[in-house]
Amino acid sequence: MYSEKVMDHFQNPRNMGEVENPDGVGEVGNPQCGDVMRITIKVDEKEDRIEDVKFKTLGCGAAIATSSMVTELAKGKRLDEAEEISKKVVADALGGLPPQKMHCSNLASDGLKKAIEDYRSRHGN
Amino acid sequence: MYSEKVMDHFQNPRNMGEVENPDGVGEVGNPQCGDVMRITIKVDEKEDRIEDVKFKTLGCGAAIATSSMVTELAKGKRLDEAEEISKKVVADALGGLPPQKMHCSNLASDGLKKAIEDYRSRHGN
Amino acid sequence: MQKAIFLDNAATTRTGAGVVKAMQPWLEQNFGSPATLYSLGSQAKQAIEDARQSLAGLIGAEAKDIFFTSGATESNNWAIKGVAEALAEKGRHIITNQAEHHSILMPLRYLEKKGWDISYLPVDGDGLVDPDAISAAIRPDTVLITTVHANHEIGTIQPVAEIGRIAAEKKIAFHVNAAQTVGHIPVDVNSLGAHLLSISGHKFYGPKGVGALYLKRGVRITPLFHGGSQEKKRRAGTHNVPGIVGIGEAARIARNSMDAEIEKLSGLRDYIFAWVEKNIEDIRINGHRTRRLPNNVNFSLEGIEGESIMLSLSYPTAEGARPVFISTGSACVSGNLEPSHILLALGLPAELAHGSVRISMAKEDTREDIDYALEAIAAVAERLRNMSPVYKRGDKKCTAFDKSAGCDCEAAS
Amino acid sequence: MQKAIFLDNAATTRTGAGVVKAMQPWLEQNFGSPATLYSLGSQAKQAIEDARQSLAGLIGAEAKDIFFTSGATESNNWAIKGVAEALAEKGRHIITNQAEHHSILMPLRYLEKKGWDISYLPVDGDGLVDPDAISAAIRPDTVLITTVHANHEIGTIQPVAEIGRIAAEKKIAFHVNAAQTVGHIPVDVNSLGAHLLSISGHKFYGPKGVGALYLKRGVRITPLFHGGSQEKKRRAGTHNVPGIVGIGEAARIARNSMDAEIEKLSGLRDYIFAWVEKNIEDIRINGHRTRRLPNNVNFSLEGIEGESIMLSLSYPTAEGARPVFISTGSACVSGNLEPSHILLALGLPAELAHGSVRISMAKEDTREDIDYALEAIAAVAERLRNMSPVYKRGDKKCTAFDKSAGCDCEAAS
Ligand SMILES: Cc1ncc(COP(=O)(O)O)c(C=O)c1O
Ligand SMILES: Cc1ncc(COP(=O)(O)O)c(C=O)c1O
Repeated sequence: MYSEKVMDHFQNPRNMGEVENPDGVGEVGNPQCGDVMRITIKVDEKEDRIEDVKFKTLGCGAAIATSSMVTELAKGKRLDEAEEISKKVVADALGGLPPQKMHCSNLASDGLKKAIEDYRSRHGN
Repeated sequence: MYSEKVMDHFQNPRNMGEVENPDGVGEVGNPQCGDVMRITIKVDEKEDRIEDVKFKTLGCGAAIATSSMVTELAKGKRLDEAEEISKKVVADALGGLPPQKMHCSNLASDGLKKAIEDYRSRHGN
Repeated sequence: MQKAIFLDNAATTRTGAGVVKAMQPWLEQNFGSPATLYSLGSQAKQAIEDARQSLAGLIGAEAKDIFFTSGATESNNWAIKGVAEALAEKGRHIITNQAEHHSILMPLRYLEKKGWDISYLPVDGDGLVDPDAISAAIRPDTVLITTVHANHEIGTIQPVAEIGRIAAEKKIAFHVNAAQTVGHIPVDVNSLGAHLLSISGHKFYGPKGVGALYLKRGVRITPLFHGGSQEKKRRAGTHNVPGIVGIGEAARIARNSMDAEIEKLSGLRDYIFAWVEKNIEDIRINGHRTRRLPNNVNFSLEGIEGESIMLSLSYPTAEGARPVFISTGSACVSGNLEPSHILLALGLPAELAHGSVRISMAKEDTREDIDYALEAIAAVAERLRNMSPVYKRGDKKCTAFDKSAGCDCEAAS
Repeated sequence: MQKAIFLDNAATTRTGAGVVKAMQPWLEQNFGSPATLYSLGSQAKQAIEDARQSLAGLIGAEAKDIFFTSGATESNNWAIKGVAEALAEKGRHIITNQAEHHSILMPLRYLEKKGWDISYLPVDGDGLVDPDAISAAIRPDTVLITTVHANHEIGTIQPVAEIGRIAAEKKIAFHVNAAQTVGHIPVDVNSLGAHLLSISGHKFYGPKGVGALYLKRGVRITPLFHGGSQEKKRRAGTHNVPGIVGIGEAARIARNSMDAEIEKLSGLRDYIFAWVEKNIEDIRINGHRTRRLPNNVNFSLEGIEGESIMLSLSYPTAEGARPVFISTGSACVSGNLEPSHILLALGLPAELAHGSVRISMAKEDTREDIDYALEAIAAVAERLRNMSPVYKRGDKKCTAFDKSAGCDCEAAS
């Protein structure tokens, strides 16, 4: 059902954990629905760039793989670039997701956006 | 479905054919129903005994086997004895018949009775 | 016992060696349920999708429109009751004909008892439905037309594409029971205009206990099996993986062997007809002579009854004789008290229906075996006719048969 | 790949080697249809009757009361719709419970849409139905009570005999879905008081695609498959001879091996429960602890989700690791958007239903394999919990669970 790339990110998630003293935190999902993701970021203020990003995720294979992928895609990107990472971008980068997983377990880009928002609100821009 | 005895009488029918110049003829059944039997008898008038009996039958395995059995049972019997040969007697002698065949294709004893009646009516008793 | 000659392939066929081999791994080793995610399940799922693709290819359908069932009886029940129920608000009139298989007629009788109105159209002396009669029978409340593709008993192939055009024009759902044709002659759901089409595995060298229903996208139908979410929630129940793999493999083989099978068997069929007409007196050929399944021969023998023919052939007494297995429309083997309703629908008198013989061949049959069987049939006919109190040689009561005129057997006999 | 450890036997079991062997001759050699008279047919008929006898013997029934189907989904659909329809004049109320299998609930919802009234009684925190609640739910128009014998997900064994006594007293037809129990624990139709009882072949080492419905003499039921005169005209369709022979052989084997299987598997089951309680924190055991199938273990792991557990176990990454196949009540694998309705019926909060694991054993499982699987589960739980943003060790939110009180997870988290 899952592509090889999804299985690879599920089995070997990249950037799992929490950034220490994060500059931004985004949490999305709901345990009742079976998916919760928490993304923490460290931002290079001068460059407006994501220096480090990590995730923690409760959820199915797709939830974990998309979280892992989003951190890979976001790392080193400028914030405005990172905000462009949509669900579709994540799914495409993973070689596609089963249709029923496309929305329900593909929240990681939302989590990232929330973390960036959080960073901006904390830093007043 | 059929007992060995039925198959034996079906495959090797006894007394098949027509008695020459029969003293009595009995025909029962209906081609539309798929069963017709014709029994011809030769009677030893002095002894009131069935000297010879033959059958011709159109019909299924049970129809042919019961015809054959009835001639075997009747041969040499006194007429009043032969009249006692019921469907059940024939079926039992064959080691039983499948239930759905018990009545529809077990007309041979009726044929025999008719042949005896025919003989009696011709001989005025 | 000598090797039997099996000529009852319209009832069921031998599961092909290749089919059995394809099923094997799915019985014991890869026994997982396709509903699960782990490898044992996803392998089974893949196998099912491959089979779906293969079966779809055989009938010119898209794989997603194939739904696996337990056989054509289930497919027919589902098609008829499912469409009737889904469209009950629209109307309760269904059109069929008198010569259909019981798995069509009985669901329709059941609906009839529940208030549906069923038109059972007559067929002609060859068993053909008249498309004009169907046109004429259509009413505003007609919701389904159901026709067999080829009759299982007399082999007559119906003018399905013509009926399909009528159904399309009137926007009425059209169901085709293709149990006897899929895998044997070309079946293309689009050129037939079928919205629903029933398939049976064991009729074309596949396994028993598996079949399919083709459901064109957009057909409204209520499930027959409610439950789990298998088959897109339209047919619940754990998949019969080995059976489905088997029908898929049978479909794959059929695509490759069909042309050769048609050529060989229609040759044998015509040979048999010529042989019996030449060598056995007082017979009547049943079903259309040319618009007919390649593997089907049916004729009636005057003055004798089918069960006794069948039994004599299957339990021969002569030393070293080979059993020959055929079937008959006689009441004695029908499970009912009536002879074949299909032969009666042709207008045959009951005695000729009782005396019918169906020979249905398989692709591996040889001319030698057929010759053996024909000699056996002729000998049995001779023996039973000698035993028959009603047979008179040369009577030929119903040989020149015209349904409209009927067959005046009573007068002739 | 290393040899997998299959612990999803409640979904489907491996078809036993002896069963496959028994089926073999009926695929290719003896392929005749039992409906015919010739030897190839009568052999098949005999084989079917032997299988019927064998299956009847396993459940204390008479052979003539066993009707072969394509599986428990068909049996359940037939039982429910067939009785409902046959008794529609008498009344349209049916009693069941919320923790039934979908092949029970979906036919009932279908009837509900058609105007039937269904009482879905609650179950307690262990999944048990309360017989008194059934008594109380009976109305003058109640025509059927249907209960599972043992739940497929949590293994809880219902007080079926008690319910049967109530049904007998009130003269209401009683259907038991015994898909999970036949062949595994003693099932006696008479002591259970069942009028109808559903059986599935592939759940007890028999083949997929075959099952049966026990119908006590006198039960009024409309057929689901109308058509030919097979199965005394109650279930039409060419018999799946290999499948039927297979379920018969599975029944024969089950009679001999059942006692040993029960002893072995209930030992393993209790061992697993003890092990996970000792070695994995923050779990909740689902289903009744002792009134439970010998082969069923179910527990929820806080803070993680079932699909990811299942996937991690079935595609292990470590060199030489063995895949372990289990199942889960998580929504992600349910085919629906909801987690297991059965776990929700126990009162479990959704997150614990998502995090459930079902281990269902087979008779050949060894202690070594189980130990391997348990270590793998513990390791996966540890890894996924480390990845979880919500798991906090020792929270034990819902371990001390009381359905009446509910589980205040929101407050705890
Ligand atoms: C024309 C036709 N329809 C339906 C069926 C039923 O098929 P199945 O045996 O797969 O239920 C058959 C064969 O019995 C058939 O010949
Ligand atoms: C309790 C229960 N009922 C019914 C079924 C359906 O059985 P089958 O797969 O034979 O249709 C299953 C298994 O899926 C089951 O576990």
